[in-house]
Amino acid sequence: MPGSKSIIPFGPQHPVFPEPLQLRLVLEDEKVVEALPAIGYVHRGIEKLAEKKEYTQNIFLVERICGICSFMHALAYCQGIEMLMDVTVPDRARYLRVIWSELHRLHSHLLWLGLLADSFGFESLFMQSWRSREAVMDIMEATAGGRVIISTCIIGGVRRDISEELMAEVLKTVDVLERDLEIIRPVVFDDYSVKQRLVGTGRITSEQAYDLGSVGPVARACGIARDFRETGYAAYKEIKVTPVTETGGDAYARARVRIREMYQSIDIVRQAVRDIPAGDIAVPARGNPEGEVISRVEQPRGEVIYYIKGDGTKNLERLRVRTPTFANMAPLLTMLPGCELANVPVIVLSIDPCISCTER
Amino acid sequence: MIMIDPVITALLAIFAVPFIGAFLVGLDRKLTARMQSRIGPPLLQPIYDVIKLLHKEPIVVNRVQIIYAGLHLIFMVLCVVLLALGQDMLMALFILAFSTISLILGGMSVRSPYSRIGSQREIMQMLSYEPILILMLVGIYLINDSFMARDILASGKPLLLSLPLIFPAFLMVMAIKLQKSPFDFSTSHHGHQEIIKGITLEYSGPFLAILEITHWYEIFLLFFIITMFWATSIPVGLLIAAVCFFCEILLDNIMARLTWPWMLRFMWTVALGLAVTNVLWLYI
Amino acid sequence: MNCREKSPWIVHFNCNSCNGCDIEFLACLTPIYDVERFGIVHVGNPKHADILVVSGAVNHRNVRVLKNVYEQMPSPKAVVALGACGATGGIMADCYNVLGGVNQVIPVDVLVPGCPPRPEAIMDGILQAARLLNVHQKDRHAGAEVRLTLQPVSEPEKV
Amino acid sequence: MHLYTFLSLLLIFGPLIFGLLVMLAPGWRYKTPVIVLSALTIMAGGILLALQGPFTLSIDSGLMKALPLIELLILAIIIYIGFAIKKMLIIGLGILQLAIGLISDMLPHSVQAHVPTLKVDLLAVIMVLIVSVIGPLIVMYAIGYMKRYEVHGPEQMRSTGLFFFFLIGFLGVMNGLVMSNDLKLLAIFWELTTLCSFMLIGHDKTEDAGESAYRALWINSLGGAALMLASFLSISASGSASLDELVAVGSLLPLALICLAAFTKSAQLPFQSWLLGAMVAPTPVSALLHSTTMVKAGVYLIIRLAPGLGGTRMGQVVAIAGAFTFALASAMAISQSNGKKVLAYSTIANLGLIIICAAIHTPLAYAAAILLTCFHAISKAMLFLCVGTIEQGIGSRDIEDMEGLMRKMPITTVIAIIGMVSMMMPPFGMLIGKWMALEAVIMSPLVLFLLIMGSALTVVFWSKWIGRIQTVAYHPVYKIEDVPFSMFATKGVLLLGIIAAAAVVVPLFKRVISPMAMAMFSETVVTSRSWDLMNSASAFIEWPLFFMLALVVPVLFLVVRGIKKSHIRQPFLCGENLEGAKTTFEFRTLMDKGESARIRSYYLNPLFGEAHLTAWANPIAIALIFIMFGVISK
Amino acid sequence: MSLMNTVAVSPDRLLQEVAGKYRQRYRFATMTCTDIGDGYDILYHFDKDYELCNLRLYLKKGEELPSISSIFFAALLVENEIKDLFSIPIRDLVIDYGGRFLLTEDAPVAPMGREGCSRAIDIRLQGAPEEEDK
Amino acid sequence: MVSLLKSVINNVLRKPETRCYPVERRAPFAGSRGHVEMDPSTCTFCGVCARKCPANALTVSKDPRSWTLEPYKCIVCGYCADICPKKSISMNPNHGLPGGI
Ligand code: SF4
Ligand code: SF4
Ligand code: SF4
Ligand code: SF4
Ligand code: SF4
Ligand code: SF4
Ligand code: SF4
Ligand code: SF4
Repeated sequence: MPGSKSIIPFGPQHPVFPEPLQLRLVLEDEKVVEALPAIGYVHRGIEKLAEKKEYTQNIFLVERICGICSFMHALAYCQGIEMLMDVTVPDRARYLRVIWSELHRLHSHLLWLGLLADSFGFESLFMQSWRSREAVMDIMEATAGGRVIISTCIIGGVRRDISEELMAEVLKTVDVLERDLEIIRPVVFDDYSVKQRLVGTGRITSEQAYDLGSVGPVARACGIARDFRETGYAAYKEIKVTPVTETGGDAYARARVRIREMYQSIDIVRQAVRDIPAGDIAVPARGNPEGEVISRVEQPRGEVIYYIKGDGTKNLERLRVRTPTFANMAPLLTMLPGCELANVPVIVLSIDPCISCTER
Repeated sequence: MIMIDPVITALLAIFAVPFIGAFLVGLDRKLTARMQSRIGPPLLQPIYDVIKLLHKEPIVVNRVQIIYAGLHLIFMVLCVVLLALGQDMLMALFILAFSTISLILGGMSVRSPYSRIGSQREIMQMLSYEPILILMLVGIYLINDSFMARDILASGKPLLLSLPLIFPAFLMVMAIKLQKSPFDFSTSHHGHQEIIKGITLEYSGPFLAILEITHWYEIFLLFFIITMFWATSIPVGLLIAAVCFFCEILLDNIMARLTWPWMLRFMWTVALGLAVTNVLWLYI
Repeated sequence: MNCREKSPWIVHFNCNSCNGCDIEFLACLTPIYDVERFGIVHVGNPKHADILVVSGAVNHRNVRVLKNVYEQMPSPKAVVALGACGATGGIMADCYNVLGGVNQVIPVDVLVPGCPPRPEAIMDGILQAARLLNVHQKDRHAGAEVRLTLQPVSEPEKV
Repeated sequence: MHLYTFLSLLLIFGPLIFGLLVMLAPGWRYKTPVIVLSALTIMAGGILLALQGPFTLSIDSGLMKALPLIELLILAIIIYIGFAIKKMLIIGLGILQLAIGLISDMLPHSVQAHVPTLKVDLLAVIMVLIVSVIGPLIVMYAIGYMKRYEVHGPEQMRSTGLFFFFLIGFLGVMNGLVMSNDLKLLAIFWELTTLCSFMLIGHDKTEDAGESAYRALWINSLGGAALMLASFLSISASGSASLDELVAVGSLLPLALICLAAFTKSAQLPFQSWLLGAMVAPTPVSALLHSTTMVKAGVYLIIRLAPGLGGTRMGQVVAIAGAFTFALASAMAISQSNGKKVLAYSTIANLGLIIICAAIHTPLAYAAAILLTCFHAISKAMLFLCVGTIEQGIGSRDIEDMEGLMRKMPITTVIAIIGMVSMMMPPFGMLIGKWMALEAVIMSPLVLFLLIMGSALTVVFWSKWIGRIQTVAYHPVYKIEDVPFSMFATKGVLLLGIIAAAAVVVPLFKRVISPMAMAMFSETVVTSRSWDLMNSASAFIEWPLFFMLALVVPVLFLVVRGIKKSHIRQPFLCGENLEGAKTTFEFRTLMDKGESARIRSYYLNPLFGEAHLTAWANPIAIALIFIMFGVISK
Repeated sequence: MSLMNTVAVSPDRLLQEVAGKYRQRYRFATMTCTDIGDGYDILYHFDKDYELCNLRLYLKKGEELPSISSIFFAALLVENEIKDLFSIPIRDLVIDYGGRFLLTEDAPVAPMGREGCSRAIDIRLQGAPEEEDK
Repeated sequence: MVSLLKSVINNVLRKPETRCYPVERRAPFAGSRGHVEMDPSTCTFCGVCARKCPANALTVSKDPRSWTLEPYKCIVCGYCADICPKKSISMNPNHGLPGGI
């Protein structure tokens, strides 16, 4: 019978979603019985554009697949091209890449926490985490010249070095951050109201998470110890990373994973700053890429997969990006049915979605 | 207040109260900002906002919603005037409820999903606080033998001493009415949420201004009721009200918004439990 | 007293942005920048807003959303386009699904350069738009709606 | 013959005769004028009687001798019905009543010359007014309704003549019921109402209707048996069959039995199921049962007996039972999407409220009970008539289907909204009644608590419903409704009645109800506080303020007029409004398809679901009835 | 340089192979489709313990591709995407967006194909004063 | 339970963190990429920058000698500054100013 269920559009222009995405929700009272996404609001066609631009220009393009973990996009791309062209990156550059990667992870996780807090109306927590994030943004601008899209990674190394004094600043920043995290951590871990909203929300089993191909914190919150940094790209060869895992499989576990990862990132930055060798920051790369390769990098949201196919010209034949949110979309679709309307944004944000890279 | 000519009191209530309310709202925003380590808007920001809204294009989804916005305001003014005149509080509360019902109906009169969800949630909010308000009045009645506001002001002993449990319950009601965390379900006055601006979503321009002005009256009303808990000495009453107001803002800033089923459970157990216990104690 | 300038409420629409501009816009709300000092509130819905802040370029699917959001705002209203994408499409201008800057669809008042612009730049842009609200009072209050049509163009020129 | 003798005979037997005439009149051409004439006659009779004022009437004992025979006849019919529908329960109850009746007839009657058979006091006058003014309106409404019903309904429903006979006859029976002071007579009318309602509920002859009619019959027969037993006990104890005597003596067992009977008739928990089932009947029947007849008989009886209950512990239990019904029925109404069922639950709840007031029995409560009875009758009658019209207009009584009704049937919708508003908002009488009730019960905590919860719940379902039907789309095109004149006019009269009632509530209170209460309590010592309350309640200082409200509303309308077409914009659908959609609530979604956004009202089934609430509420209600009997022995 | 662990597979063997991967506890990572002129080079990437394993399928233009979304639910998104961007008919998708997943009705058709997009749309702004307002 | 209480109270007591932007401007970080500047005295109008600019924001022509930047197209990546053989292009650390149309 018509009218027996409620149907509403959730998005695309919706203030809890920073990015346009429509969920077509079917509700019973306020219980979601069906949720289907309609996307395409940020599809640009970057993969095609990348075939038209020179492979060196593409660095700036892939950084703009997503502004949040732009550096890691550039990193994955450059690593792929380097593999194709057999370039060995100098050690100092590898360490610098790690430092910027981890700073990106820190800013991304803080940003996510703020958005999550916003989704359950915790304005102060949003303010607190974004305020702490500014420290990262500042150090990013100081070291790289840009706040969000830093454009420091190039083929064969990095564009900029971090001086001794700035290294000290970096350490200072992570110290400040660690202190701030001590304010934030108990709020997420123990606060009654936050736990009320997160515990049990959007729960999936470890089995489901595995089968549906989830990556990053979504997988790790289900106890799947997968973190591509373990395989040792860049300087992760020297700086060992153990995946942070939780077993709850719900929004709370995902939040815990990310908070704990921030501590881990702080640690990695410290190690990298301590161990960074002196030397060149880039080697020149000559010629054009040829052949096909897959390059993978662990982004804040999980593992990104770059497939690069070059035909020996300046232009690539194919560039394909599988971003982490793309992989986490299927798990998200299984989390939504059965939840309360009020938890829809919480669940969506608990996977830390990035639509712009999902659609490219 | 009761001594003055009722007409003057009524006029005062109609014209001075919104400014007090606006000031409180401004203070609220300022304090909230400070709690988040921000500077925040100027104290008179609410007034700027409303003047701006009044000058905007009056767009609506349908004409009916305007009537409800008007009723919302008028009932609220009526309620404030009644209280200011020291009239029957039970009647005043009924009228307050109609003000809210007008808002609910206004939200439902447009076929906009978010506005409707907001209305339904507002109904749930009413359902959870209305019994407590009435129980509060019952408590007052049992003490003063009267529902008249003026009798409370005239009575010798502070209400707070006889209604120690109803007072916290009322503060919870106040948090709902002020749309503060952990409540704030129907309008999302603070921050964003799943239903955007809920019940007020489809009001814009001057009509949104009407709702905002009504909110000013409402804030004053709540302040007034708290003050009544220590009506024997107005300064003490005001101090208590100020402290409560501050605590509400503090609470808003240290808690996430929960969900309305939680609210219904909480209000019908904890708050109602407090109120009922207190009232029963008065019977004995 | 100029209340319009003192209380610009914002609705933000992310058109095609890479999130860079978005997060810098959101950063404006946070304690360090705190645009609420200027009475700016991020209301999140067009019916309450005075200024529409758009980040990113326009694509085929979000063009209609952008248009609807704009039309649902009460006059006077102003539009700020953030970043290279919002102004011209920036680096994305040649993508097949990108139609170009926001001003292809709705009248834009302020362009903020950068990719992404810094929060300070965004603040400059929004404040400038707030000042423009008074100017627009006459121009757009009259109900001269902007109507858009999509016209197929024969020659395929985009990548 | 005095005028009032004539009037009372007219009001009691007239309807039966008129009903017969209608039944015999062939075809609508003849039926319609007969119905209208008889309705107007009854109405005139009722008003004249009211103007005559209170009186008593003794019928000579010779005539009274015939009573047992009539009673026998009625019971025989019931038993026959029991055989006809093969229900042992009915037969059993019938035989039980028969037995009690026969035994009580054996008892030696003391001479009761001074006891009037019919006693028309102010209360009865008010009841007669309700029955014979609102009742005929419903009957007239039924003309239009049944004309359509015949056309659209299945074959077996076409016994319209019989239908009108019972419909009109019901009014006479009800008039008799409220006037009679003799317990035997009362019992006869009581059985007759049961019988009438059985026939009317079963009118459709569908399986559903049969089932519901049967349920109504057995539950009410149970009440009938209780009433018989009460009258037997009363007669055997005091030797008098007068209702006055029963109250004056105040022996509790008969009173309790009569309360039980009233509970069944007024569909209080746990007897609510028959009234809900009765919704299958054509809507005029529901309107009649709910507003003027049948269920009102129950509360009338309790109000009548109130002096006997007042101050007793049993009275408190009755009040609690009423309050329990009030709260629970209100809660159950929330989970209903069937409009008629919501109305039914609301009726049950309001009857509970009246019972509370009657059982508390303070002057204020008494006044509240009477006020509530009046206002409820008018508002409910009108609401049912509206739902009937809506049902015929849109083919559904589901509230969710009433979306956009404002466009399809604007006039009915507005009337219905006013009706619903009159159930809960000022300046209408229901609210004032409720307010007085609240003040009245303030000394009984449990009742008070249930009353508060119930009131809060009431608001929920009314506002949901109003919210649903009042929605107007963007640039609506209103249709002119096609509603028969009779259906339209009767609603109009009732609407005027509601507004008039609201306007005259103060004089009505001061002139009629207040004196009644005063007369009722003249012998008892009245504590000063109650009278203070009466004064404060009757003073209504707030009226000037409502006057102000009345001034402001036109201003609002002016504002509304000022809105130009260009100011009307589409609703917010997250920006995905479908361009050029005929309706404004369509949005684009998957695959660029359009779909209309819709939000059902919340029915909160997990919380207020009928089934599971009933599952624990009925046992509690039964327990309360046991307690009611239990406290007598203490 | 070419990809490691790559096995060629024919369209009719595809589902069997993929089901085999599922049994071996491989996870679906993604698919890559490249237009190589006369047909499509489609890669299925599976992952287990950081090791990728790829299936390479050559699909002639105009042929239909069976969906693997009934085996790996996660594949439905990328399959819908490929359906959009290359206009490859894919059968038996568990949720089929019918070519309107990323692209809308006015968008170019098969933009990732060799020929580029086959249709382009320009958008014009017309500031028309208030006229028919239905 | 209410873990943010302490920091919220602290915030009230301390000076707000806000930088009063238009009034109080922080000096940009050295080496920050604010906007593009070109020194016409050294430029040879070779056009390398225009060819390499990923956003096609530059147009250079030898005859007549012109060098044009579309500021609203420029993604401030600084690639042109890196690649210019004459080092005529530099990145000014101050951000570009918003403008109308
Ligand atoms: S997940 Fe994608 S869009 Fe999101 S931050 Fe990472 S790369 Fe960017
Ligand atoms: S809820 Fe009221 S007091 Fe609080 S910010 Fe909003 S308007 Fe102000
Ligand atoms: S005209 Fe402008 S300055 Fe004056 S009150 Fe209105 S908005 Fe404010
Ligand atoms: S202008 Fe730059 S930062 Fe902004 S959306 Fe476009 S690419 Fe992203
Ligand atoms: S300095 Fe300027 S911006 Fe800062 S608080 Fe004062 S007025 Fe506001
Ligand atoms: S590359 Fe340098 S020298 Fe050549 S045109 Fe550009 S700015 Fe001038
Ligand atoms: S900074 Fe980048 S985008 Fe801007 S002109 Fe230079 S190369 Fe082009
Ligand atoms: S501010 Fe703008 S115009 Fe000026 S040099 Fe920089 S980019 Fe060019």
